[in-house]
Amino acid sequence: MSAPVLSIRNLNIDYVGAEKNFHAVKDVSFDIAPGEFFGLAGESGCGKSTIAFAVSRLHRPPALIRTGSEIIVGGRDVLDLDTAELRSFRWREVAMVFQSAMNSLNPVLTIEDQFYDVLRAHTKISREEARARAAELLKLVDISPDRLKSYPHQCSGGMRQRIVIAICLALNPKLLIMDEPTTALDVVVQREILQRIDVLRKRLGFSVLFITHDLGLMVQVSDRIGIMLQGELVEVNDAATIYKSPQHPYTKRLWASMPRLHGEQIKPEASS
Amino acid sequence: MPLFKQLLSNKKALVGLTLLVLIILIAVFAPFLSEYSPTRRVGRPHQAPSWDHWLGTTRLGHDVFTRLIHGARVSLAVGFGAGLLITIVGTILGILAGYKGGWVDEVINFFTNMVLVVPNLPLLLVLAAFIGQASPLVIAIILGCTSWAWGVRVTRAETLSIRQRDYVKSAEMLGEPSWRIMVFEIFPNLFSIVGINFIGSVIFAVIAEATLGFLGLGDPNSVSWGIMLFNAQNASALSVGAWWDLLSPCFALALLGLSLALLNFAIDEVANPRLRTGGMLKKWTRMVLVGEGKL
Amino acid sequence: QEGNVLTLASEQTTTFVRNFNPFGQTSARYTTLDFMYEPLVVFNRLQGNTPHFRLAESYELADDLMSITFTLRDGLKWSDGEPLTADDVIFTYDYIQKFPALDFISVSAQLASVEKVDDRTVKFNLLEPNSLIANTIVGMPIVPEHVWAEIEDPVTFANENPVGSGPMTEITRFTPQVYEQCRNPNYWDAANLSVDCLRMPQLADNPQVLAALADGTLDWATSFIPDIDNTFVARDPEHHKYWFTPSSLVSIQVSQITPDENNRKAFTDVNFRRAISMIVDRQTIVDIAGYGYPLVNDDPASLGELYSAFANPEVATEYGQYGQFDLEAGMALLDEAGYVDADGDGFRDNPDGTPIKIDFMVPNGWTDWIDAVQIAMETMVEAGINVSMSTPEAAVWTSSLISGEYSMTLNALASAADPYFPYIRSFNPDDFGKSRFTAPHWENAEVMELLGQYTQTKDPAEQKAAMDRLQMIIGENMPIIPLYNSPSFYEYNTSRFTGWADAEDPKFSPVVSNANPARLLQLLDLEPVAQ
Amino acid sequence: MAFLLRRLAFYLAAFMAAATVNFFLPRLMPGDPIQIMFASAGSELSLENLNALKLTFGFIDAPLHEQYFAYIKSVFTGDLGRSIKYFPLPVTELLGRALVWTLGLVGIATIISFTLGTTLGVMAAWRRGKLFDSIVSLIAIFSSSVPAIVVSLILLFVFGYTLRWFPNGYAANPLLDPAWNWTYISSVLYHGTLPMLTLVIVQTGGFAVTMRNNMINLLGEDYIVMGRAKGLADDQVMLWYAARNALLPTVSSLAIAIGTVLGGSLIVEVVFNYPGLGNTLYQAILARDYPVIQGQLLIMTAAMLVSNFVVDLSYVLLDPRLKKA
Amino acid sequence: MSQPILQLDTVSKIFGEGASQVYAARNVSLSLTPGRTLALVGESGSGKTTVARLIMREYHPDSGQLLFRNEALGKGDAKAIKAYRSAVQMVFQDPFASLNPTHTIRYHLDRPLKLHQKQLSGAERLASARELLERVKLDPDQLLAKFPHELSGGQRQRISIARALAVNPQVIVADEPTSMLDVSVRLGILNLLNDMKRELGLALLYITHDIATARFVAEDIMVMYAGQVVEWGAMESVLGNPQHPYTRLLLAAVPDPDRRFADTPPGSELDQIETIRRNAALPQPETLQVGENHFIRPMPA
Ligand SMILES: Nc1ncnc2c1ncn2[C@@H]1O[C@H](COP(=O)(O)OP(=O)(O)OP(=O)(O)O)[C@@H](O)[C@H]1O
Ligand SMILES: Nc1ncnc2c1ncn2[C@@H]1O[C@H](COP(=O)(O)OP(=O)(O)OP(=O)(O)O)[C@@H](O)[C@H]1O
Ligand SMILES: [Mg+2]
Ligand SMILES: [Mg+2]
Repeated sequence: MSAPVLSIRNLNIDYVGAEKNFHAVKDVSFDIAPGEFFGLAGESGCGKSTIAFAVSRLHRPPALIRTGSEIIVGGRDVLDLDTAELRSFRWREVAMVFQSAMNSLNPVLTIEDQFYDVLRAHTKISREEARARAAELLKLVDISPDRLKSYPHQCSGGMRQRIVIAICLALNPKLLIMDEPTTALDVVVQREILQRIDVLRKRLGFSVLFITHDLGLMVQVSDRIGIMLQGELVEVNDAATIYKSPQHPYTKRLWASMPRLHGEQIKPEASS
Repeated sequence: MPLFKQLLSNKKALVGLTLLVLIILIAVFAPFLSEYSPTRRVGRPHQAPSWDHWLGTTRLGHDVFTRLIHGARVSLAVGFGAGLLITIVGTILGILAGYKGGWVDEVINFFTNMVLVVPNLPLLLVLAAFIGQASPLVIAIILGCTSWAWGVRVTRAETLSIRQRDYVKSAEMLGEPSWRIMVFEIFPNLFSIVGINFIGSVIFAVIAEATLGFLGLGDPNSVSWGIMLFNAQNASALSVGAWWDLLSPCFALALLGLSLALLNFAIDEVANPRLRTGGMLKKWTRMVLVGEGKL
Repeated sequence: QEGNVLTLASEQTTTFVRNFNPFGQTSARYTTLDFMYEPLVVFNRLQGNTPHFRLAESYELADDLMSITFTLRDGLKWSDGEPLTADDVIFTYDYIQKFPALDFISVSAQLASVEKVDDRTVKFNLLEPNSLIANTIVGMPIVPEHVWAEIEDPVTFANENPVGSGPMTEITRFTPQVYEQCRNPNYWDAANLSVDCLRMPQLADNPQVLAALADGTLDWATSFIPDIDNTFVARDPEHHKYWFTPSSLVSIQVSQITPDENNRKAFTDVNFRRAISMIVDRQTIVDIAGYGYPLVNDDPASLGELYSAFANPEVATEYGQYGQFDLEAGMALLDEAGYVDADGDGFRDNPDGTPIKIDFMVPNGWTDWIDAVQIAMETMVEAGINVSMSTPEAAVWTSSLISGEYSMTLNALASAADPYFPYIRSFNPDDFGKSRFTAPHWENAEVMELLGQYTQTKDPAEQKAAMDRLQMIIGENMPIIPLYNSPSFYEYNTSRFTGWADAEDPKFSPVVSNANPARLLQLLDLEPVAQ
Repeated sequence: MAFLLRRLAFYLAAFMAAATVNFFLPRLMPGDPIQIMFASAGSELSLENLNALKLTFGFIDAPLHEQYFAYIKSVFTGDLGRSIKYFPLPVTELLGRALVWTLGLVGIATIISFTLGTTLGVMAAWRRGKLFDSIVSLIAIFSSSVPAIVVSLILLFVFGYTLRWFPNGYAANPLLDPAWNWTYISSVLYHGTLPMLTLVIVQTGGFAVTMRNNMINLLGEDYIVMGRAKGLADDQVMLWYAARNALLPTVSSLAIAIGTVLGGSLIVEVVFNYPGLGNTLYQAILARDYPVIQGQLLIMTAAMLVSNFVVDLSYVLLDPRLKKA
Repeated sequence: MSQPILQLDTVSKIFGEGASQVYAARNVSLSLTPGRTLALVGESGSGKTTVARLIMREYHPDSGQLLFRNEALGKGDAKAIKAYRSAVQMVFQDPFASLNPTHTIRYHLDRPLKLHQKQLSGAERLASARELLERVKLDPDQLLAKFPHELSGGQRQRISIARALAVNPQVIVADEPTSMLDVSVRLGILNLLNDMKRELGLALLYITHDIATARFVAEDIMVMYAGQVVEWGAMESVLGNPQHPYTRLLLAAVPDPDRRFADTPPGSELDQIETIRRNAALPQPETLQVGENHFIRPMPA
């Protein structure tokens, strides 16, 4: 097996507070293999986004990645990169899809500009070449190149999310982080987008870090899954195991409280 | 109310509040803080500051310090009176327009926008001049009548958003009468907007009083900072070198303005947690410096 | 090569408008009268009203005082070279008859007709005998018929390129910030004129005039200057000079017809008025409110220093005490007359016990007056008089004074060549309800009769008798309570020009304001300093 | 487009209302304008003379509604009558002169303080919590709390009277003829420094705060984070992602600011004797020059309306969401 | 089966005018029966909330009518409206927005009691408030004096339910009451709703986009699409045998851990959605019964 695309070791992240610090991520370690679809699940506020942000070092104060943490991508520790290295590392190696499709595109720039600025920041590319490349990327996600002239508000939510994915693929990153990329979308659209990602990663070979609190969905798409609880990674296993034979009591409880659409319904326990 | 508690732990608010309370106390106890009367000659014209006259005397031989602390009463009274009036009118109209909607909103909104585009101070000036001998009360009333529009605009905008909140919906569905919804469901949630509007209006009114006074449109019988500025200007205080006569009310105005502005900023920070910087950023910087972590 | 230029400030404004219409009182540039339109005669108030003949070389008052004849100099020309003749004078008076709005000194009302005797002589026929009519007539500028006959609406006519008769008629430069007015090429008295141009920089207020004076820019100015020895003179004691001459009378006035019945009882009582007069501290008012510039007026007959040539010494011996500040005596007089605190509120009441409550009215924004009133009120309150100040707008104040519906006020009366004018302006019942000068609404038949006599005789002895008697009546009744004569301000700089009138050589009033025609005499006396 | 049309209709209505108020204002006030005017001029006139003058100035005793329509008509034909104090100068010309100065003063001061304020605000938000931010906040608090009158008097005292570095009056050396040469322009700049400085001091803080707060509110937005995640340079994210979006609400605050600036410039012009609109209004009020007062209020309102409209326009230009596809 | 207590009869609601006209609800009919839960499912923007608001009389229908106990409710009848208010209550989606942050929990429970049970004294109201809190499994001693921000999301949602119950309602409309809650507390709320329905004989309208939870609480289901009800009937019948293409698509897309993603090329669903969207605007054919208590409104050909 080749070296992992992403290897997180003893990651500790605090949110510094005036009186007390909030320890949001506690000693988390996990690996993502090349081409792997890795799911990170857990309830709201358990620290999933905090990890995702740390990988691209997108945090702003008062977040603080504690000394001793390691985030290794492509053999080097992301936490050691200086500003220039960091800039070229971002997006080229790790691209990211954010939670809200509505808001992850800059409302005052055209779609083309938003392709262009990332291409120009990382490559020597002319405006025409960039346009051609953008059109090509849009085709990957089934969007007509006409859309390049549009502003984000002129596209529907699902379309915007697919545009973001296309922008993510612009530099052929090794890892795509998706932080709840579909919560704002309908189930039908959500499924469509995830299937597309699945197809693309198989074709282009990138890995995916997929963050959601929808366990059912996660089991459907992920190869391996990590379950988080209050900043700690309590269980990591392959998807089938997590579903069929969860180890951690918390994981078990999650399954127990998930109503089923088909087959036998879970027991309505006495409400507590 | 948690907002109050937060306000008291805000450094800006504390400094502002302390200053303001100090000014208010000085104004309230003015008669006990100076042996002189603000309207009697107690010295020669334009005496420089001395032990007898801490801030010197005016052209007429009045004690500047005495006039300053007595003037604080008028300036504060006009400021807070007009501020209150502006806020009350602005809040009531704003909530009405925002909550009632329909033609009520149309009418209020139209007038608000109208008043907003008429330049305020020039209008004030003209009104004060036409009415003549604008006593502090008159000034406060004119200010109240002409300056509510900004308050209406922000209150209305905020009300429009609060109206959509589910707790307002649920109060409606419980059959609460609409006045109760406006007073008990919406109004308490406008605390910061109303507070900012109030303090902003007080600043505005204090400044407007001083300005009208300075331009000679105030009542010379009254002792206020604006009238002090006017008298000093008339006595050519600057050209004859009696800087204390003119600069004393200037600094008093600046200090009062500063205390109120600090409060306003503090309310803004408390109401909008994103604006708060607080101590944690300093702590964070320290932690980074000692190598406890990085971004 | 611009010759010598005199920089002066007679007018305070934020912008200059090119308007040299001599009839426009509020809108014309202040250098229009006298400098552009020369008067027939200039009466020198500082020298017993001696006439300085200008366009006229003489005048003759008829024995019956029913007409006056002016004779123009020979060879007078307008600045465009046209001759200036009696026709122009006739034209001017016909003109103001036709356009009453032009008659800013209300002279038409006193004239029956104006007739041409010959090319240089004009006769004014009066409606009533008047020994002082010359003083009025010379206030009206004479305009060239050949220019003004064509003007359709002379009231709004701006007269941008004036054709005048005075020494300075040519506008060589005009911007909103400065204008220059130069020599009349056809001036009859050019031999006496050494100044080539006047330059008027725009100055908006006293502090700006002071700044310009202090840095030596201005040669001649009229402006109130605070603490003038320090702020102006000290900057260049050798050249920076000033001379303040007393002018209009400022007095306390009470209305004899004030609407409040109780106040009226007090105001109509001469003892009350006398007591008020004794209670106000004139000197302090002059020193503090007036920076020491005004001249105390303690003459019970209200004439004071200004008209000292006319003074009746008996007035001072008889009633002089009532013009002196003496708080004790004033209070004693009040006690004696029965004005004591009857209801125990700390204030004096009428002898019949009804309360007196005085509202001391002064126009808003007139700071020196407001200061004066505040100082006057200090001692009045100390004497137990219930008085407070109000400051309505000047317009409201004016109309209250006109109607007599006020209780107490300060009022000002412009100085004149002869005490007749202050008296007639103040006490003529015909003017009640028309003019603010009759604010006291005090009537006295004998006064009116004496005033009539005064103007209807040419005999100086008769006039003096009438004037003496008048002063006694006024002194006895004190219908107005004089405070001080406010000064005419006059600042000058001797570094570029000499020949200024001053206290040592009070040859005429040198004030450059447009209310002083003698400024023309001053201009003609100036000589450039050899550089 | 519909948006702009609606605004335009509103502005027209607002202008009409302002004109109406303007018409009634002096008529509701006590006193006879002509009499007041001459009372303040200190001149003595007979009643006949007064009445004759009244007629000349167009104070006719027509029924109110006729006067009103005549007034509205003259307003829309650009005829605001003639000044009484500066007779026979048409009000439009008098105000036109003053307008140039005020526009220059207020315009440049606003441009400077807007640029300065927004830049400071952007940088403070970007360096949030750092020393720079604290300093900007402090500056902003001072700037937004200290009245124009205080700032101008102190500047006048320090730089005009004490140090004598700057003149204490005028828009330019009055002895110079207006011309497009360096002598004149430098004189204008020299004279304009203190008034300009006052306006910049009192305005900058407000813009800085608005911008800073808008920025901070935006910094958490996904698209900003995405901009950083894309590996763009910090400056690019700050300007093209954050500032560009934060500017939108700031621009609308600019419109409201214009009114405050006009007020502030009034006091500044009076203190520094600057021949602008504010000073003209003040002088007109003192002289009870009704035609000028009325014209002035109208022009100021119109200036407000125009600047509001310009802001509306720029809003449409800046925000693609308002552009109708 | 008992009588329906509340019915919508071919109700439509239109927003906007002219070209931008939106049918937020088009000819929607439904009935709520005591002791039963009707689940209303559909994608975002399909008109679910609009239906809820029509029932809550926040909107007035543009056509059709609202029947309460078989009587049409007009606009003006104050007394009838008051009775209706105390009979129909709502639980909102966002537990953080549905309680006024400036009032205590006690105030939130006191107001409905005061408004709808005027006869109660202050002490009685306090007792009732405690009772309500116990009913939603919360500790009155701890909570009465607290402010909403001191509570967790689940606790807040329980308070909302208690407040709705305070007026003794017969119908409760719950608009996505659990979508903002964590998975682990979600079930508690759903159970609570089930209990209420059973114990108090409430008629429940449960609005959700999560069909799995719908199946958990409801006996009947209605599927909405673009303002229309496209398929409705008994829960098991509809889920087990979906007839309308949209229902099928929806069901297929619901995450299901039992089915891994197939390697189907993406895009086909979107095309189908497009077709369905286009057809939704066409004149609608009649209702079709496809089973016992199972109906669809078929797509026009
Ligand atoms: N700027 C901040 N300051 C202080 N605490 C923060 C900050 N941002 C996040 N937190 C806290 O850190 C914890 C983890 O947050 P994070 O956003 O990583 O959660 P998450 O798992 O992504 O939740 P969600 O599913 O709601 O997105 C939360 O409890 C949150 O309250
Ligand atoms: N007040 C309104 N004005 C105009 N359009 C509205 C209004 N309320 C709803 N709509 C429109 O009506 C349609 C249905 O909206 P509704 O809120 O009922 O959907 P929903 O199914 O509840 O969606 P969600 O699941 O997102 O809550 C939408 O297209 C919406 O844009
Ligand atoms: Mg998250
Ligand atoms: Mg909804």
